[in-house]
Order: sequence, then structure tokens, then C-alpha cells
Amino acid sequence: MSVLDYGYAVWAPIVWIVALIVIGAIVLIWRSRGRKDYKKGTTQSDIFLSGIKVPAEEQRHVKADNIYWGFFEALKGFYNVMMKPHTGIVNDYILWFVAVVAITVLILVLAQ
Amino acid sequence: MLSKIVRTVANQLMLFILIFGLYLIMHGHDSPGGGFQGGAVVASGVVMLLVAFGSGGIIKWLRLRRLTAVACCGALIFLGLALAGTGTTFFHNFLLGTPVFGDIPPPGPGPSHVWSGGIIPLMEIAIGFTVMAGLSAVVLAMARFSSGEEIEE
Amino acid sequence: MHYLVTHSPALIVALPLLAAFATPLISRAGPRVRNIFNLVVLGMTAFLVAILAVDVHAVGIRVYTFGATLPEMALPGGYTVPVRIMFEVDGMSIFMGIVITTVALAAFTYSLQFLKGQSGQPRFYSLMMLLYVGMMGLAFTGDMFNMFVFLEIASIAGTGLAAYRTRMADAVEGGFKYIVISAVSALMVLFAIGVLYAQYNVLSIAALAHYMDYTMLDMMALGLLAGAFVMKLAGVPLHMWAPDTYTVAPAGTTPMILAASYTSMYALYRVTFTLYGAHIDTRAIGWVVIIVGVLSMFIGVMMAVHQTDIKRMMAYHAISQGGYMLLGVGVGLAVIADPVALANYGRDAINGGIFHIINHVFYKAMLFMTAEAIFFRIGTRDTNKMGGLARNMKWTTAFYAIGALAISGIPPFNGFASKLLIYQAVLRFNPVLSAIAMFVSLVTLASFAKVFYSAFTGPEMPAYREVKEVPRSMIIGMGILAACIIFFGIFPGLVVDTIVAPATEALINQAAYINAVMGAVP
Amino acid sequence: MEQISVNFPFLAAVLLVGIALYIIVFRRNLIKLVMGIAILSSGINLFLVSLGYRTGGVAPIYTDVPEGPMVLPVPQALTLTSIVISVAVLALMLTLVVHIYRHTGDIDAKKSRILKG
Repeated sequence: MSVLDYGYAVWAPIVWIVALIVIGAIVLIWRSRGRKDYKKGTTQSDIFLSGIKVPAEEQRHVKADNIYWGFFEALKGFYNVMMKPHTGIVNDYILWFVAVVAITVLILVLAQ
Repeated sequence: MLSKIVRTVANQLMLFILIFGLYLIMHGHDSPGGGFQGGAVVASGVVMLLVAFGSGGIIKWLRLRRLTAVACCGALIFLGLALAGTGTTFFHNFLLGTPVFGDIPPPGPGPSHVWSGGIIPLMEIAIGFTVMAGLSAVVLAMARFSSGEEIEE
Repeated sequence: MHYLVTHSPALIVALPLLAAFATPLISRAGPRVRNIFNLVVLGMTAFLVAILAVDVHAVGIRVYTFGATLPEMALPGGYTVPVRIMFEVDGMSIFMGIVITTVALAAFTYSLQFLKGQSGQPRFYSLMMLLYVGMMGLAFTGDMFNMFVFLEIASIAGTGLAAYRTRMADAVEGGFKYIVISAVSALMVLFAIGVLYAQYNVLSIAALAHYMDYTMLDMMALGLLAGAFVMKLAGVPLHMWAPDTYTVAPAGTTPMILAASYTSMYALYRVTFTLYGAHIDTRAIGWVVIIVGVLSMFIGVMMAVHQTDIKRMMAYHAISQGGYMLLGVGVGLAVIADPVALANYGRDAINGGIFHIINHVFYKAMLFMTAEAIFFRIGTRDTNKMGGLARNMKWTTAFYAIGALAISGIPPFNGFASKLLIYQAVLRFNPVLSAIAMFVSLVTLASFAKVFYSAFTGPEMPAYREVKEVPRSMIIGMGILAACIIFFGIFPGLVVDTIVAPATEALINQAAYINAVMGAVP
Repeated sequence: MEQISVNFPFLAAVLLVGIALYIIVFRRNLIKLVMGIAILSSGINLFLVSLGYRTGGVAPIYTDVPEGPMVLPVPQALTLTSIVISVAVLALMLTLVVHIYRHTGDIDAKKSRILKG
């Protein structure tokens, strides 16, 4: 009932969940056998920023704009091209519609 | 508000517009016309009054709330008539052959035959009231809107 | 019971329509009465949908002819064309019915407290019911012109809902864009219907498919219909309205407008599979659908990563996920004339595409609701201004996490099951397409992780120290969908066998749809 | 010659649709855009109602009926429905344009736009 058989591969979620629980348990057991001398609240858990003064907690949050900065920097050319058709002007939406309908009709009539 | 001549003429004309609209609604099932057309004619009369008297005067006795209620009632009657036929099928014309609007007009040359059509004339009346109230409400709302008032519900 | 089953296709549309017109009158008795009334009507409709689904899956296609002496009498004696308006409910229609009804239940529950204290609520519930009617009618109708009418009803109601917060300038703009593209595409649908009517003088889908000669004019009509429905379902490059409209619509309604888009997708499938079907060279239209699907997947997700507005990002993801559905079904459509390929992977591809509709509507509806829950509490959609919300909004965070994992195709949630179905079927059709689909899933996960990190985790922001969890009805609304997501994730085999496979069968088996109406005509 | 006169409404319909699409695509003024959609729906209504024309047919009204074959009133019914729907759509659009003007002080599609990207 739960199994999804593709004839090519089988997806059995319940088996997967059982396996996940077993692996999770093993990982937790492993973790509990780790070093015991780590203490929270002491200097051990302080942030070290190459000696620079650590900013206040509210300042430390990385804003959405700065996440994946490298990705966007590398794909700057792609995004410049992508932004050009996304004008937000309703007339352009209809222009795209007319163009796509024309091309589709052409393809279908030629394929017939 | 326009001049006194326009207002008087509009006052007199409104009666004829109303009669013509109701005539179109009543005869929708056996001659050209019908609920939408008749309702639109009446609503055009409201537009005329609006132009002649300005939105301030009309709004006092044509309240949006009441118009919405009339429109909703019309739609409910229409759906109720359709649902009443569900003993057979939805939209079944269960009045055909009964004393109420049940006649079948003879084909061929002859006068218009109002007492026919089963539920269709009743539905036309319901639609007529819906369109009448609905279109008037739209026109009134837009008139008040463009004069700068906010519309309360 | 038999009476209810027989008349359920009409009642499913009639009851919400009745409620839509009764709501302005009933709300004079107070908001509580109105809410209970709406929920009761929706519950009754959901019950009717359920019994109709059982009947359709057990017995087969159910035809309902309006105004006839018998509901099944589509062709009165001696007629060779159906003259009455009719509904024709098969596996695919009832599948859409189930999707729409579940979303509507969740959306109504969610809206109850979301709207508390706002003006114009009777209008809101009226429009919600009207939108529901439009979608259900579109899913059930067996008549081309009715399809246009219900499409327009859904568009008008959807516009009213999208522009519901008229005090916000962007809401009005989003609504206006939606009505413009809806009106133009619906008029193109009407034009195509006119072209078909001019040649065959019938409007019923079954009769049109029966009599069609597949002339050049028919192919032009198919092009118009396909273009219009792709516009309404927001496939790239006709997707630009979707972010604008989804972003501004109030919470409970965004899932409904989303479902309306997928109802248009249903209409596209109905037209391509049932109206034209295997008699034309389906490779051309199949590849058009595949290309639109791949473009939607890729461009949708790339635009989504870039967004900082949380609902706008989700809207672009809706476009991207729509691409998966189009890809799956497009592959099936391209090979429909080839029985070997169809049995090998075509059927699986369509299964995957259709299964993805229900999965996607559930998790994306829930994600939109979480986004609006955040907006409800902190008054902004800008992820740059968020941070540390997980501390105070635990339920919302949990629901967001479930939705984000499901949409990225992480097992064991439902997104994985349908995506795997699509990947492995498309792999055997064209490995490149499958690779693109997997890459898109990866970027999807990345972009949801970005929003999760910036909005929910991080230090407590001083401005949001007093933020509370959202009211209970909103949590229940999201909870309904979360429960569906987990259930569908754990029992994908059950869902595919009971509701998805009949839908696929209904799409492929064009003859059954025609025979249900035109059986007696040679 | 008769062929042309029969096809004339179709030519007019296509012409109207073409004009309407031109207006919708190239006119940035939102009121003109709404007018374009009105023309588009008129063009398509004209197309639909022309489909119902049959040479020598009479109107499908049962009373006072002259001799001759009656035309099937389906295209007329379709046109009427389409007109009703377009009334609703246009009213809604104009209301939204008024709202847009109130919020942004402009009815130019480009200048009044807020959502993009």
C-alpha cells in the first residue's frame, strides 16, 4: 500500500523511515561517546573572529540579500538578461502571449 | 446636478424606461429580449437619473446594500427554480404542462404567447431583477467612487 | 444515497453557488452565522465530492445532462448530436475535484481568523465560493462553451480576491494584471471555440472529438487553446503575471488562485488528450508542452533564488513546479501514439505529472499560508527584515520546514514520490530533461534554505520580540494540509492507485470519454 | 461577389481582433488597454454571431413565424453570454483602473507599476 513500484525502481517510504530511525540512533549513540570536556557558557563557546571585536547579536544575522552572494555575482550576466523581459508592464505580458500563440500555431500547422 | 428641464424630462422618461425594461423581461421567453436585456435597460435609466440629479441625490433612496440584497435574491430564486427540478434533473422544466406558465404555444403565425415556457419566464424575471440591481449597484458604486468617496460595505 | 450520487455533479456546483449568493444576506445575522453557514456548505460539498469519487472510480464516467428527463440521457432518441449542456465526470475531473475541495476547506478554515476585524468580509466569502464554483465547473464540464464560462467566473472571482486589499497599491495592480491576462486568454479560448463550432456545429467535447476531421483550422484552434491555457497556468514565458498576483492576494485566497491555475492545466490536458488525442501527430504538441515545462522549471527556479519577497519567491517556485507537471504529462503526450513507449514509461510520466499536481497544490498552499502568517504578525514580506522568527512562531516554522522539504523532493515527503516518478520516466525518454529536473530540485532546496535561514533562524530581532504565534484557525488550516503532505508521503502507492491512476487512464482513454456521450452514434 | 459578402463579417471580426491586439500590446494607457479588450470581445462576438447566419433562414422566434427554415439560436445564445461576461469583466477592470489611479496618480502602465522583477 505504501510502496510505489515503478517497475524500474521501488520507493518504499516506510522502509526508508525505519532505516532513517536506525541510522539516526546509531549516529546518536556514536555522538554520545564523543568528548565530554566541552562546556557551554564558558570561553569555550565564545566566538573567535581573528581577534576582531565580535558585533552584537542583532548585527550578526546574515540578511537574505547577502546569502549566496557568490552565486549571484558569478551569474550576474545571466540575471541581467533574465531581468530584462520581467518588466512588470501588463502590455508586455500580452505581447509574449501573442508571440507564443503565433509560434505554437505555426508549429502545429506545419507539423500537421 | 443638471438644469431643471433635464431633471423634469429625466423624471418623466424614467417611467417609460421602466415599463420598457419590464416589458422586455416579461416577454423574454417568447420574443427577443430577456432578463439581461431588460435589466440593462432599467439600469440605463438609473444612469440617466444619475447624470440628471448627481450621485448625491440618488444615493439617498437607492442604497447599495438594498441593491445587493435584491441582486442576491434574484440569483437565489433562479438557482432555487433550477434546484426545484432536481427531482428529475437540475434545470428540469417542471412547470411545463401545469396551469402555471404551462402552455405550449402553437407554431406558426399568431400573437405573442406570454403564458408559456414553464420555469423560463420565472427565471427571466429573477435574472431581470438581478441584472437591474447588480448593474445599478455597479454604476452607483463607480459614480460615488469617482466623486472621491470611500465605499462602505 | 443513489439520488445523491446521481445528482451530485450538479449539486456540487449548485450548492456553493447558492451559498455565494446567500452569503451577503446571511451575513446580516452576524459573522459567526456566516462562517458556520459557509463551512457547512463546503462540508456538504466535500461529502458529495467524496461519494461521487467513489462512484466514478467504481462504475466509470458519470454524465449529467441538465434539464433532461434522465440525467444520463445525453442523446435523446434519434439525435446524433447532444443538444443540452452537460457535465461529464471521469477520473481526471474527480481528481481535480478532490484537489480543489481539499484546498478550499483548508483555505476557508485559515481565513476565518485571518480576516477577523476586516471590512468587506461577506464579499470575501462570496467570492471564495464563486471561485470554488468556477474551478469545480471547469473540472466537471463536458462542454466547450461552459468551459469558457467557468473560466471567466473563476477569473472574475480570482481578481476580486487578489485585489481584495484595495487599500494597498500593489494589491490593485496584481488584481488588474490578473484580470487583463485572464480576459485576453479567455477571449482567445472563445475564439477557438468559435472556430470549432463553425466547422462541426457542436459544443460538447465528446461530440467534437467524435466528429473532428483535424483540419488546419482545428490545429489553429488547438494552438489558441494551448496558448491561452498555458497563459492561465503561468508557464514560462507567459508566467510574468503569476508572481505579481500570487504575491498580493490575501492568504486564504492565494492557494485558491493557485488551484485555479492548475484547473487551467486540467483544461489544457482535457483539450489536448480528449479533444484531439492520438489522432493528430501528438509529438508536436507534446514537445511544445515539454519545452514550456522545461523553461518553466529552469527560469522559474532561477528567478526564485533571486527574490527577497517571500511570497514572490514562492510564486516563482509555483511556476517552476508547474514545469514538472508539464514535463511529465508532455512526455506522456508525445508518446501517446506509440503503445510500447506508452506502456514502458509514458503512463508513468503522466502518473508523475498528475500526482505532482495534488502534491504541489498541498505543499505550496501551505507555504503560502506560512508566508502570510508571517505577514499577519510582522507586517512585511521582505526577507531582509526578518530574523529569528522560529523562537516565537513554532508551528509556522514547523509547517514551513515540512513544506520546504516536500517541495525540494526530500524523502519521505510527498514531493519526492512524484518527482521520482517523473525523473525515472523522463530518464528513459530523454536523459537531458531528467538531469535538468534534478538540478532544478537542488536549486529549489537552496532557495528555501535561504529563506529558512534568513527568516526563521538567527538571533532574536529586537523589533519582533513581542511577536506571537498565529490564531488557532490559521494553524488548523495549515495543519490540514501538513497532515495530507505527510500522509501522501508515507502512502504514495495508495494515492497513486486510488486517484492518480484512474485520472491517467481517463486522459489516455479518449474513446471511453467519447462513448459515454456518443456511444449510440456510429 | 456573393462569397465576399458572406465572408464580410468574418473579415471585419478579424480586423477588429487585430486592432484590439495592437491596442492592448502597444498602448500604455490603462484606459485604452481596457478599451482594447472591449474591442477584442466585440470582434469575437461579431465572429460568433456571424457563425449563426444562414442564407434564407428566419429568426428562431415561434410566434408570428414566417415560412422557411429557422436558424439554430446557439451562436446567438453564446454571443449573449459572452456579452454579459464581458460587461462584468470590463466593469471590474475599470474599477481597478480607478483604484490604480488613486494610489499612484497615473494610469500609464509603465509609470504606475510597482511589482516587477
